[in-house]
Amino acid sequence: MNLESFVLLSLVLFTLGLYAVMARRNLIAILIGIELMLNAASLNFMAFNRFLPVEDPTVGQLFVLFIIGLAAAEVAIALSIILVVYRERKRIDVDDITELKG
Amino acid sequence: MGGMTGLLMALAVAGALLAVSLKNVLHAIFGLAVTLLAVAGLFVVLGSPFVGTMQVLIYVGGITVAMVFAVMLSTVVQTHQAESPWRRAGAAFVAVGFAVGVGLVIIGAGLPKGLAPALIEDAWSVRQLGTSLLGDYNVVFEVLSVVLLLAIIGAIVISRREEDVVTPAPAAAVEETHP
Amino acid sequence: MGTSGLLTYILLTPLAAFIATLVIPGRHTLAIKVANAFFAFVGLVLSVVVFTQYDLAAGGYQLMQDVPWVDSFGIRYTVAVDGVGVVLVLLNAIVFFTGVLTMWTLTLRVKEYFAFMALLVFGVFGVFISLDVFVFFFFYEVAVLPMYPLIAIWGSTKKEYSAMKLTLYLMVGSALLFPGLISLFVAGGSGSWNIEFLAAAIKNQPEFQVFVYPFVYVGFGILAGMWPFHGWSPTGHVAAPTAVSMLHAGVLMKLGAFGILRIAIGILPHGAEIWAPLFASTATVGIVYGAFVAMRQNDFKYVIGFSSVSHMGIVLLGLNTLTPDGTSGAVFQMFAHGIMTALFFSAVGFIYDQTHDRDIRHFGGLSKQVPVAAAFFIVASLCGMGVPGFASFWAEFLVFLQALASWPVLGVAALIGLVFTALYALRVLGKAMFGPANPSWDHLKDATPWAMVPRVILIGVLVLFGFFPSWILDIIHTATGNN
Amino acid sequence: MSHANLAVATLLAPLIAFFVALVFFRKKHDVAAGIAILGGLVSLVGSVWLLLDPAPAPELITAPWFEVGGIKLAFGALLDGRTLLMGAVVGLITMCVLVYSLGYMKHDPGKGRFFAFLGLFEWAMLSFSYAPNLLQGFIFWELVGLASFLLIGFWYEKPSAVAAAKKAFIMTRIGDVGMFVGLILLFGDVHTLDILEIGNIFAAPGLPEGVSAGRVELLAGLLFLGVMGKSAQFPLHTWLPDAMEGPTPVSALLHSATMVAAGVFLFARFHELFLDAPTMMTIILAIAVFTALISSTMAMAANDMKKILAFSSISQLGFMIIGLAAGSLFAGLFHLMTHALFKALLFLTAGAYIHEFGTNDIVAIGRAGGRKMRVTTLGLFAGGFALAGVPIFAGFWSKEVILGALHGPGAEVFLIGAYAAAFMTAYYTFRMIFLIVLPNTDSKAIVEEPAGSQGGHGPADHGHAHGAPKAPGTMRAPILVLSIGAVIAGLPFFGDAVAGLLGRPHEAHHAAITEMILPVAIVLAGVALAWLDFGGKKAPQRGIVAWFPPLERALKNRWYIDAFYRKTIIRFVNAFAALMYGAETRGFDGAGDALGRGTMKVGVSTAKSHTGRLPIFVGTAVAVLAIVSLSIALG
Repeated sequence: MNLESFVLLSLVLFTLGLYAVMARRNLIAILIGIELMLNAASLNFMAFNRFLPVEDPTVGQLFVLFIIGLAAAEVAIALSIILVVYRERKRIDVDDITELKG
Repeated sequence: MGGMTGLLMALAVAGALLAVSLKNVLHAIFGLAVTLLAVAGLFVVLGSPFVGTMQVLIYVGGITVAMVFAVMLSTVVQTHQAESPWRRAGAAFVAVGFAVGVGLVIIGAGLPKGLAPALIEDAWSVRQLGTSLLGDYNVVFEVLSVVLLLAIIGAIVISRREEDVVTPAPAAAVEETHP
Repeated sequence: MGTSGLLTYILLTPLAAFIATLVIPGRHTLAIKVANAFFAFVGLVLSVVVFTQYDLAAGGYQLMQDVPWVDSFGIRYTVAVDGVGVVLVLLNAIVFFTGVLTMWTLTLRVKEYFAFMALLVFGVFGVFISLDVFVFFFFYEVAVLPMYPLIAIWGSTKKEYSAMKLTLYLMVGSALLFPGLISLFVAGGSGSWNIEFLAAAIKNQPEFQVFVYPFVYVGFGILAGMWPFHGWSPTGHVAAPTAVSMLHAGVLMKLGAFGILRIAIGILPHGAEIWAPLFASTATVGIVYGAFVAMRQNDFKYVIGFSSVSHMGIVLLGLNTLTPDGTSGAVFQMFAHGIMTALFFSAVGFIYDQTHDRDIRHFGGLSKQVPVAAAFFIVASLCGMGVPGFASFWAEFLVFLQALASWPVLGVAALIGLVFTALYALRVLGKAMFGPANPSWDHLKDATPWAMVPRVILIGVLVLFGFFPSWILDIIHTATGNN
Repeated sequence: MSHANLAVATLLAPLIAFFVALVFFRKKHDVAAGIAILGGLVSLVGSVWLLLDPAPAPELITAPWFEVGGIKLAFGALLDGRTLLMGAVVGLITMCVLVYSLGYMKHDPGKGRFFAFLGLFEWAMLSFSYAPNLLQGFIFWELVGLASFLLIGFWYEKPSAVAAAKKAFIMTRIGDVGMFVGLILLFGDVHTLDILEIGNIFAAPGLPEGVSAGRVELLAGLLFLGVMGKSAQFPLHTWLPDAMEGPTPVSALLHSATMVAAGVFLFARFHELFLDAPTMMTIILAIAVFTALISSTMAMAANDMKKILAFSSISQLGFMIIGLAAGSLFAGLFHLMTHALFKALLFLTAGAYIHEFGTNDIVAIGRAGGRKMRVTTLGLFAGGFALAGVPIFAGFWSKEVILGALHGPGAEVFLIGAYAAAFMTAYYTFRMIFLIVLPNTDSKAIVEEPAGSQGGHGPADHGHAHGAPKAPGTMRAPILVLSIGAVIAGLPFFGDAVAGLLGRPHEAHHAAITEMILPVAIVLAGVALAWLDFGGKKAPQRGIVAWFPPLERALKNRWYIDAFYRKTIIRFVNAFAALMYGAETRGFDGAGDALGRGTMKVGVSTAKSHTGRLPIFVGTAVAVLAIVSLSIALG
């Protein structure tokens, strides 16, 4: 149990999340990728909090708590957006949503 | 302890692999759930059972369930969407490139070895966490609650069906119904 | 009577007008206009008080107020006026008041219009009284920004284009200016933005002065209609509604010249010396060039627009002589040109409001159809030609007096430009005010006594200082170092 | 009354009259006229009183005005011989014209404005004449130009009048620029603007300290530019004939008697300076002789009475400058005075004819019975004889002094030119007189201008359909007054008085009878030729010029000088303006627009790469991160 292994795990999870965001077409699958990345970040916070001589060890934990809270908010919004997209197009394919093109 | 940690790590990676690779989104969500649980376990291992609990409660209990509901609402048919191999290859290439790059940077920077020396167990207590949360970081906490509130309201506003708006039938069509 | 807060009160009058305009519901247009006129009048009275209270014997900066604002960056709300500031504050107050009266007949989105206008005036007042470079720049931007909506909404003739052009040009100016001002702050030791402090601190850095001077000069110069960056100004004049044209040409362009005087030359005298030959030359080119281009224009406002380029060239030439007399002349010209252009636009606006036409070829014999309104225009033209008896004569006289001493060739070229000034001015008069009347405008109504009020005020000021230039020159001299 | 009070009253009365009449009584014509006449009367009394009661030494009556550019300026009056003479001339002529205008402008819709402008002019002219310093002089010099602009363009609905007003303003302004530069250089050299002081500085023997001979020549040349513009000397003379578009009283007052004499007066004012610049004086002399010659020739072919008088004004102004340039202050100013009297008189008579018959053409006036207007015709005789230089009449004496001043080594060429001009003056003057007084319906004379050429004005409605035509009393009185002046003003008694006033008694040289033979003979020859051509019963009334059609054409076209200016200078200015306009629209402004458009285009094309596809966004961002991190790690 050392810092390297946690950081490596975090990197792997983050990479997998990235891959999902880039590769998947289903919006919910993309959301899954985002969750993976968030977890990778949380893991990093916890690990550094544990392995570095920090003055106040609650900070890392609090950060994770906040990330969890924000993730909840983010998912709520994202899912409602997905529902609207589905209602409009009867699909939830990221390739359909190109309103931002120049 | 080492074995437990290793197992949890392996579980996390395996769950993540499933989550990103399975075609069926429902299955992918289950993969995600595995990862989340494993990460919760790792939190416990890292000395914070409270955060681990929260992870289980909110993530696994709340978020994944919400996702499942969303999938249900948008019909299962839509869960199967095949990506072209080129797309997957490209994404994998970029992601791996990123991982290698960042990994190399991390290695280059170097990480501290071993457990930090002066660990005061008391500082890790839930009590301390609560004091800190409602003391020093009170403002952040309040802001976060506002964010959550807004997110809820926003989600409702966005996903609400516009039922009040009734599209009036074309006048001509109305005319036709009368002989 | 405590006069220490007088400047702040003046600064607050347009702000009060702004707030009052926001508070009054939009449908009570008359109430909005009355409120604006009231506060503008209060500002005018206060400005006259400052003008008369200014202690000539003492000179220097007076009525100083100094309050910290952002202490960590050394930004302080420091306001005071010297002889130049007094004159320009008065100019702004006059133009604001007459501008409000000129727009009495406005009906389109009255509330928003007066709100923006008050905001603009607020910024201008702020610039004229600021002694802190940062606050100066802050007010400068406050004054510049309302121009966009004012032109784009209430303008005419390619208004969106003009508004965009104006904004872009002025932003380019600000983009040059901002790094220049920051570098002044840094070079001054990052302790204070105070103008006098900076001037003392940068005194012994000649290389730095030479390097940064063109940034600051051109940055302000764009707003002053400096050739060859004048393109925004005629187009902006043309598109803007009457009172905005008045403020725009009458006051806003003076901000640029004032910035050059106060900051560019004031803080960087050595840089000014090195660059003066170039900038005096561009100013002279501007004088002649503006006159020639004006000769070919057929739109009243374009003629005035290019005449402004020409007249602001005189201001810049005066500043670039770097002598007390030349500077005094330039400041006087700023004042005289401000009033004169306000009168010009006011007269044109009166005709345009009724005809919706500004092509001089479509008019003729307006002196017969609307004698009073035409008289206003003629007086403004005469003033523009520098006929004695009007304030601008003295201004031009002083500038040329010094220009001939400092830059003889440029001085003679600029003087010859005056012949062409007369040419374009007389061309407009001959085509539109005189000559056979165009019967389609026979129905035009002449100025009512009410409409005459703002114009008569402007003419009165021009003539007053035309006959008694010392009343204003003595004050300017205290700042420019004469006597 | 003290001189100070008198001077103040003289200077300010017309200003007050102008202001009150213009602002309050513009529409109440008779009140405005009354106020203007009252103002003129005060000025007349004041200026004449001052003239008749001169102080032994020049008096300076000033009030501090302000200090500008290191120059302490005082407003006021300098009372010495030159200003007193000029002031009285201005006061007298203005008064005559004011009274005359009562009749002439009786029915004009702009009568109130007209009288107000006359007040403005008188104020400016008097303040210029009495100016104690250069700056005041320059200010009112410009204001005189402004008044001239307003009065020439008085009938502003006539495009030709507007064009003439514009031309006059621009051409005099060209001269003014030179003069302004001269003033400033002069100030730089002698550090004073006080006219008396400057006079004293240059009057002292030798050149002033620190001023080189070349510098004085330059100063003189620059100042003379102003003279050239105002006094219509070649090549800036072309505005004056056009200025006849103004109402005739204006022509009488401004464009013959007083305003155009302002240039000559300026010359006289700085006579000491000019005397220090011998080379420039010779050039000036040449210009003046040339001007007198060409304008006299132009007058020989003109049929428009006002134009003839305008040409003669140019030529007589040339004579004054000849006198001054020949070194005699008295000669120039004496001729200025007599000329003012007889030329104003001639214009007033011309106005009376025009008012009566509605035409400017002398042939038409003659045929319509011009000689039946007895008082007017009497004035024509008095003025014409004086202009031609018939002995005893005013012009004879003053011209004689000028020609006398020209005697000297190297002056022969100029003298011959001056005699030629005098000969032609006699010829064209009597041509005019004969055509009006001795009309011959069988003659070959052609009426060139249609009736009513004084557009917008036309024949006035007369209250006397029966009996001989007759000008109103308000018009006849000034004609009578000036007629007396034209007859007697040149007599040696007056000449001596003027010379004494100017402090140059020795210049009033009384020529011996033998010396007068040549000038008299030349004048008589001119009269005789005119008699042969126009006067006699069998005279062809065509004139000698008509024998040479190309010459006549050239004269009618004023030697093509206007056409030359149109073809060269004006065309050049217009082309240059067009060039600048092109540079603005396509160059500077165009460049700005092009820059804007280019930016927009770049933006539009850049926006196309923005596909709006989320994976691509993320992929791009991550790829960049990857590249950056790799380059950090490996490099």
